[in-house]
Amino acid sequence: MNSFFLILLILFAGAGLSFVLGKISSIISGTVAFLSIAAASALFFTQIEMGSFIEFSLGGIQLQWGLNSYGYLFGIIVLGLGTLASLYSISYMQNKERTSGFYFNFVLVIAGMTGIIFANDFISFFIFWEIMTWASYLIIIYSGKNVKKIGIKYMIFSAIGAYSMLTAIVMIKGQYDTFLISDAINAGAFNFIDNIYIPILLLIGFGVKAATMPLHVWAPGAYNNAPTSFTVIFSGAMSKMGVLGMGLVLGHMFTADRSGSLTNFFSGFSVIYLQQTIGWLGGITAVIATLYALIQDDAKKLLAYSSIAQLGYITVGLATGTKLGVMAALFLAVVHGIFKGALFMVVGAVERQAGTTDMTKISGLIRKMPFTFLTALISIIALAGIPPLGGFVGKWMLYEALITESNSYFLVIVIFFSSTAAFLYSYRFLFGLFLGQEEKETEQVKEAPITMIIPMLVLAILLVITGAFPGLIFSPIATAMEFIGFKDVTWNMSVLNNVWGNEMNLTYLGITIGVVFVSIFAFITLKGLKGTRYVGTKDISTSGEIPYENENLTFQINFFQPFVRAAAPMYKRSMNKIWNELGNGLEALFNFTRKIYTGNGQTYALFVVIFLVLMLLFKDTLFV
Amino acid sequence: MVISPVHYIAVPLLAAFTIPLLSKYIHKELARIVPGIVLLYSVFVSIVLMMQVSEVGVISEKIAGWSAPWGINLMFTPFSGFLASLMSVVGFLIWLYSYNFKKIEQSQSQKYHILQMMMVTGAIGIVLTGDIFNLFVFMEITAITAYSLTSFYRERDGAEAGFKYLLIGSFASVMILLAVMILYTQLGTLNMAEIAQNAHLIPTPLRATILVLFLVGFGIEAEMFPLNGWAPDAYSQSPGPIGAAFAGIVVKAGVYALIRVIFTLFDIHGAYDFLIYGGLITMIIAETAAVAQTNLKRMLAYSSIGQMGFVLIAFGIGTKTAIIGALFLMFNHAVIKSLLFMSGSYLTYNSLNKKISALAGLGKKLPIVSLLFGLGAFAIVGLPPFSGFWSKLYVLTAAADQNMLLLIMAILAVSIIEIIYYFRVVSTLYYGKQEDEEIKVQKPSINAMVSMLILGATIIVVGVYPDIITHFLNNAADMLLDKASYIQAVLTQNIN
Amino acid sequence: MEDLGIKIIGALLTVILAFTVGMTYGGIVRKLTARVQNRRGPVIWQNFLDLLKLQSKKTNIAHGFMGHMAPVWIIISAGTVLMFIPILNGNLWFPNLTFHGDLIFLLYMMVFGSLGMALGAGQTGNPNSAIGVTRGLSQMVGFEIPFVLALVALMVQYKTTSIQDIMDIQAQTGTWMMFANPFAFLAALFASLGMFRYSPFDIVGAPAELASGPVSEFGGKYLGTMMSGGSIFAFIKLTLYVDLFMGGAGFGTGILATIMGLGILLLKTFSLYMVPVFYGWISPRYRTEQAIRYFWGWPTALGVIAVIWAIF
Amino acid sequence: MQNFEQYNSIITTGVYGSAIALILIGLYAVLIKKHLIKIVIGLSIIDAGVHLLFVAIGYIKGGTAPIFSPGNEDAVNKMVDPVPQALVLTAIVIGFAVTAVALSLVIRLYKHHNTARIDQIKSLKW
Amino acid sequence: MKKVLVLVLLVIVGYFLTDTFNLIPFGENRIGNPQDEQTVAGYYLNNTVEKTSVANTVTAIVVNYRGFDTLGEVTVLFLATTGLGSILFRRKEDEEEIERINKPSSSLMQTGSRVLFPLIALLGIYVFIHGHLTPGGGFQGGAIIATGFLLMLISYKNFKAGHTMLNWVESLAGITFVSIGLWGLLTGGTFLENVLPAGELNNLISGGVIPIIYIAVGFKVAAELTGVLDILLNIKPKK
Repeated sequence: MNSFFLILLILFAGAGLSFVLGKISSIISGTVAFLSIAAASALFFTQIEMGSFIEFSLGGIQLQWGLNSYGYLFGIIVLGLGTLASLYSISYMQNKERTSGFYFNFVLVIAGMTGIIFANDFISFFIFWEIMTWASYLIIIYSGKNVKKIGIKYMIFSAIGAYSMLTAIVMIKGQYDTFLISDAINAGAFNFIDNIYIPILLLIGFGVKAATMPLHVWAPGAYNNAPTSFTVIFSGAMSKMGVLGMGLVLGHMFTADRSGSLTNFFSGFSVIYLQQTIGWLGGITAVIATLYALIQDDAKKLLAYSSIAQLGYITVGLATGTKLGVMAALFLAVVHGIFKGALFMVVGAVERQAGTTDMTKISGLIRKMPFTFLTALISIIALAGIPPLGGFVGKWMLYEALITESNSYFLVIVIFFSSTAAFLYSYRFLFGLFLGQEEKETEQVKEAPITMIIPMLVLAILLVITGAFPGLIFSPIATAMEFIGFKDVTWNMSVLNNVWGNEMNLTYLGITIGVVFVSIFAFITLKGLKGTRYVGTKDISTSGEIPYENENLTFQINFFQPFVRAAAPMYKRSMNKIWNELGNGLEALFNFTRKIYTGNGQTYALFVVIFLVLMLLFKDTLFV
Repeated sequence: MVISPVHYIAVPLLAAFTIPLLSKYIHKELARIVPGIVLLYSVFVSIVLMMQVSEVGVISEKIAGWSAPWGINLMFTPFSGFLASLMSVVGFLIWLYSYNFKKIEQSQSQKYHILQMMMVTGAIGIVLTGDIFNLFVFMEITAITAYSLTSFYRERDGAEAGFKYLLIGSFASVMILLAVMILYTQLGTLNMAEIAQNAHLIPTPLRATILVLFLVGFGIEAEMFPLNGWAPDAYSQSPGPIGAAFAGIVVKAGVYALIRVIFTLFDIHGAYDFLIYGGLITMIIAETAAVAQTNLKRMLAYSSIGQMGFVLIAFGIGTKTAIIGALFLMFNHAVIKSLLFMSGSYLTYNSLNKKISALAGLGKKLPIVSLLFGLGAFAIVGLPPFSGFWSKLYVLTAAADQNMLLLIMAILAVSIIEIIYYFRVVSTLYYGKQEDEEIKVQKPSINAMVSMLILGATIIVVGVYPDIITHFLNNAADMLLDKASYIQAVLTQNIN
Repeated sequence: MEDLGIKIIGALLTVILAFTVGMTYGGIVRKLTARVQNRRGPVIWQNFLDLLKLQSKKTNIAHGFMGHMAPVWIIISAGTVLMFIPILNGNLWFPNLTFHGDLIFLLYMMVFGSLGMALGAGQTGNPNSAIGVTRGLSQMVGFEIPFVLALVALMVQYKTTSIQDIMDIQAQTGTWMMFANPFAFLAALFASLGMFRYSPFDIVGAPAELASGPVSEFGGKYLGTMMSGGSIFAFIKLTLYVDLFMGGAGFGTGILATIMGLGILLLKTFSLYMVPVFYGWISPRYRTEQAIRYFWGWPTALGVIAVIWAIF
Repeated sequence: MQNFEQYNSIITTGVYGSAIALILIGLYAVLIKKHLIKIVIGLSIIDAGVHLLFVAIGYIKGGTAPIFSPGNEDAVNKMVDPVPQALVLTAIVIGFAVTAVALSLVIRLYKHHNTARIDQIKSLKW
Repeated sequence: MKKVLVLVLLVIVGYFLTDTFNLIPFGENRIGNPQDEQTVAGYYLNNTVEKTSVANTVTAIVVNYRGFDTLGEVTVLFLATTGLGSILFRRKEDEEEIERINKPSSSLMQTGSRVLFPLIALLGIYVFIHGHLTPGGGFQGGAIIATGFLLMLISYKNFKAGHTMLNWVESLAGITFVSIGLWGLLTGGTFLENVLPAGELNNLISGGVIPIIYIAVGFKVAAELTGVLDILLNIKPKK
């Protein structure tokens, strides 16, 4: 049996099996889900040859499944993160209700994403895309909270995206008579000059999943509402499917040979306009999401907004259209998958152990959950883009690309602003959950079980490794970029180099920092060990004064109040409001149209006669 | 005895006339069982004939020994045969579902089952007949059963819905009758093949008038806006399975008639545009009206109307792919809407009122029914891998081939609206806040469950492997477009 | 390998220089401020004395993991950043690591230390520490904008993201950046006011009324290490400004050239350092949001003009 | 001949005209009258008009009934068109059936709503 | 307002109807020469006598050429009765309250009806038995019989059309019709084929199955119409 079929069969069977077994026990169901995903991953990484494909026909349509280097890159994210997240789920979901439905949809989402990666034609691409979408919808509403508000919104936006994509797909079929992605590309479907609608419609479709600006409003709620072990996948891997699509379209668009079609002056510009538009949309997404992230009191929501912001960077990177920019974007995509996955796992662990993710209710968990904190710390450093971890490499390449290879100077400022403001919420996250005063309510909290710790630590270690050896990821990215049209992508194992050939050895840097760190830490710790006593968080001197028993020492509410006050104008307008008003207006309109059905049979009869008369009046023009 | 298309009609009629006697003098239960056997026989006939027709091409059946155009003939082509098979299968499933539907009182079940069986028979007759007046007669058979069944329940406002339906339906029959009349004066024949052959001889103004009368007349049956005032009421007030029958059988027959008139009888370009625009308006109005519905069945009704609008659009595009898509849509609509009505009627039956908000929490009490309803909802909005997706894909592909970008966008915009209201119901079902703790839940009977499960399985199987059905659709579309061979098949039968 | 030896010696020299200069400048400012406020003030080397005292103290209280980490982070990030700053351009004894894009690297690396301290302060459980941190971070978002605008203006103007390149360009053209793009310099200068956290932007530390800023829970070696780091950072910032806008310093590798270079570097850095100090003497304190608004006002406008200037 | 033309046109006007008038009267009743029974009557009148038209189109000037009786086997050339008559027969019966159902519905409606005015029976709308 | 709109609409509809029928001259011979068999009607006129031995061409068309229509039509009637039954269905417990709403009529009326009823019935039977020879047929005859029943129903308050009888007649007549149709099918021909010998023109027993079918139709129509009238007259009085 073909490995493509086998992998998907394993996943779908796993979904079904975990659904059935879920009626017996949540743990069994979760284990089945984990095993099926792990088996699929094992097959994926061992059995499939790059470049192999199979063809078959379904419903009279030629379909092709295969694995290319570009898909492989995302396959790493999806199946890697999927395996870890499903392992993590077992404990996370242990005591919840209706787990069978959860695991069923969980595995389905993974299967859908795997299918998207395999799809070499638009139809199977779309089918798996939709499977992924509705399965994720079911998980989002799984908790039963905010079903109407968030679930329906998610589905509406997903549908907008999916249907723009479908429009583009059938247009490609209409114009080039093919459903195969490679054929469409060769025929020039993504060449913006010849075809304005197809790329734009596709970009809208992918932009929704990548939570780009006007279409991002579903994301915070959806990320927050889903069970955390799924949000790992949702934010870490599923959003990357949007990136996958956008990269495919934009890559081919920017690398397309336009020499033949540069017939008039404006045609060249239109690409630049599109590029700038997308870039700015990404930039504004990043800023707005960051601003909203830092006012959140809920750790999970904070991360949700942060995800959107990070996706904004990725969008910007893709929109540069240069080798470095796209590479930065893809690198960020991978790294974001890792650190955001780890962070959501952290939140999930806290949620499971402490019962809530509301940062105003819990704090000071650092001593109770040390491993979780370690993961959080490393991931946050990566998220903030601080050297020497992986996040920095991506950010660095992004800035390099923006400053030296494109003309979007103000976009740099926007990105910079957002990434500076990101420090605020990064700190808020760590402080809110792990630092600060220890609360009475969290006294009994214990470290998360081992099945949750292992995936987290694996991801944390990966982040350190990618920081020192980004080449490990550059390697698949470089081959992937050749698939989307870039030629001669060069890379080094652990050296950042730019267009002038100057370079910085990250391994060297990382090891240096590491050695210095360890030695100084050891120095301080060892020297201080003797006679130093560890004190609780109540034992503070505040310059010699001892706080009263009941004095409020917790500082969690209105955390960044000064900043919010200063940036008040930026919080006034919100895309959410605009969409809501649009929705309300449409609903009123719909309510009006249905008044046509008055309920009076005679009126209906009158409609018939009026229609008849109209038809009779125009019969000679209509039916010649 | 050789299986022939006339069995579709003759056997149910014989049964219908016999049932009153059987149930009175032999056994009461026979009144319910015999229609089932008859419908099952129809399914059997369908299978046999569909197998034959793929070899022969067209099965033509003379009635009373007179060949066309002197007598009436039944034409079992891949196209009409497909629809007839679909109707017989759906008809049988509806019977299975309603075999001991709790709301139907024992003494009434005889009438109910006769009417339901005759509804299917009438619709099959419409599809099979080759004679325009005979089509009218069968349409009346279907209509009368539909009026009666719409107002079947006394507790509901069925009579009101039935009367509206009857009022508008009478208009339809008057117009069709007028059209047939004028047609007869011009060509002196009632055989559709002969009409199709000679339609170009009719003077243009008369031809246009005939066409207008046909379009409006059959448009009423096909639920075209603004002729569909009866439809939401009729769907929502009739018993649950009859709502399914409306969607799966009655309206299909109306659309068939419309398509037959436009494609075969008068091949006029304007009529195709009429279908597209009419379908589009129907779809938009109906789907938008569905959004704000609070009553589940009424919502399903509007959705059904919208789907029929979509079917009309697909036929209006008129290319082969579009027709395959349209037929696929009809198939999907029949299967999925039936499932939705069937499961929906259990859901509403178990809620305090028929309001959507009252369905909250039924997902737990009626897990399988709710699951099936959810499956239907997912399928009808066209989510892969369910069957609804493929039909949408075919139609959109066809539209894209014709460069109808705006049409595509309109269709998809409407699909988004569909998603909104269907998903609202599904999420209420599973996650809504329950108002009453203890409502005694009426579990579906085993036969109803079997019927719904068959439909659900069909949705998934066809969705995953559409080749099961595309072969038939392909032949049917070829047949519909190949007017000449239809005419030839009818008019040469007097040779053999 | 010979090179490496010289480099290691040079690195050590750099650290010593930065530490000494930073501490001394701090002492000078303390003295000057005292004089302006009509006080006697401490001696100029008071900071060294303080450090000595702190390092010799026994640490008695530890707040945990992050408490240990905070000083380490500061010193690491200070040291790492220092390695990338050209102290004396082209001088063998004060070498620096360089690569294209190190400017961006430095910007992020500088934050590393602050974040470490913030986390350390956070773990102490003292709410005032956290308040100070939020103020500091907020203010950072404020002044980063004009600062980054200025840097982007430079980067855009010469299409480079390397400090070394910018210095080389200044050396070649003979024009200091503060004249080549005066708006960028002004914007950066305004930003530096916030960066050094002297009045009116000293609400972060809030020395007068909070009584316990972010660092109040640290004592002994922790505080000492942090102080050293802070001094090095002060030197780093000054040198960075000088390198970027004022042509840097350095004439060659010879002894004389080294001493001259050092002298010029000290001159330039000291004069630059006096700007925020002077400004602080004459200004009352801003609240955080006022400070942010301040930075988002004229300085940002100047920065935008600088970028536009750079583009055309 | 002139005379005959005139006669013909009178007949045309008479037969067609009265049939069309019936249709229009029925339509008027259906669309304007509020009482359900009157609406049903209107439907019947429309039916009657259409049936009349149907029979009328089969008429041939000077034709005889299409019935062969001993001695007039040659009359086949003079016979009127039998098909419309056959069709009308069917149509009438169908019309009757529909009317019967309509009346029964009216009875139900009247019982249910206590009124027979169509504009007051609007519990199903929107 | 609505009235004006409706009137305008009616004028337009009327205009188009007249316009249309102006193009269809009244009394014109559109069937051509029957011997040419150009049209269906011509074929019928030319062949009926020869092929079916039925004098009344209309009957031949109704029962044989277009017998399928007739079957459908009978079905419509049957369904109307069934539908009526279901629409006006009464529960068992309400059965006692059923009362004919008409007042008892005068004795003149009652006596007249009693005298006329057999005659009317006789006439009806005559009409459908001779349906293939003379004008009239099953429908007409059935309708006449039903008129007789109507007369009785409105004259006698307590007159009951026997439901059992009606059911039997209805069903048997229908079964006869369909069975004859199936007989044709079973004997290797087509549905409703005239399987009996045609006989001689103008004989009572001629035209093969046509008279049999028409008699069945007559009984059926009579029964159905009576049933409809009976149901409609038996309305539960309002309390």
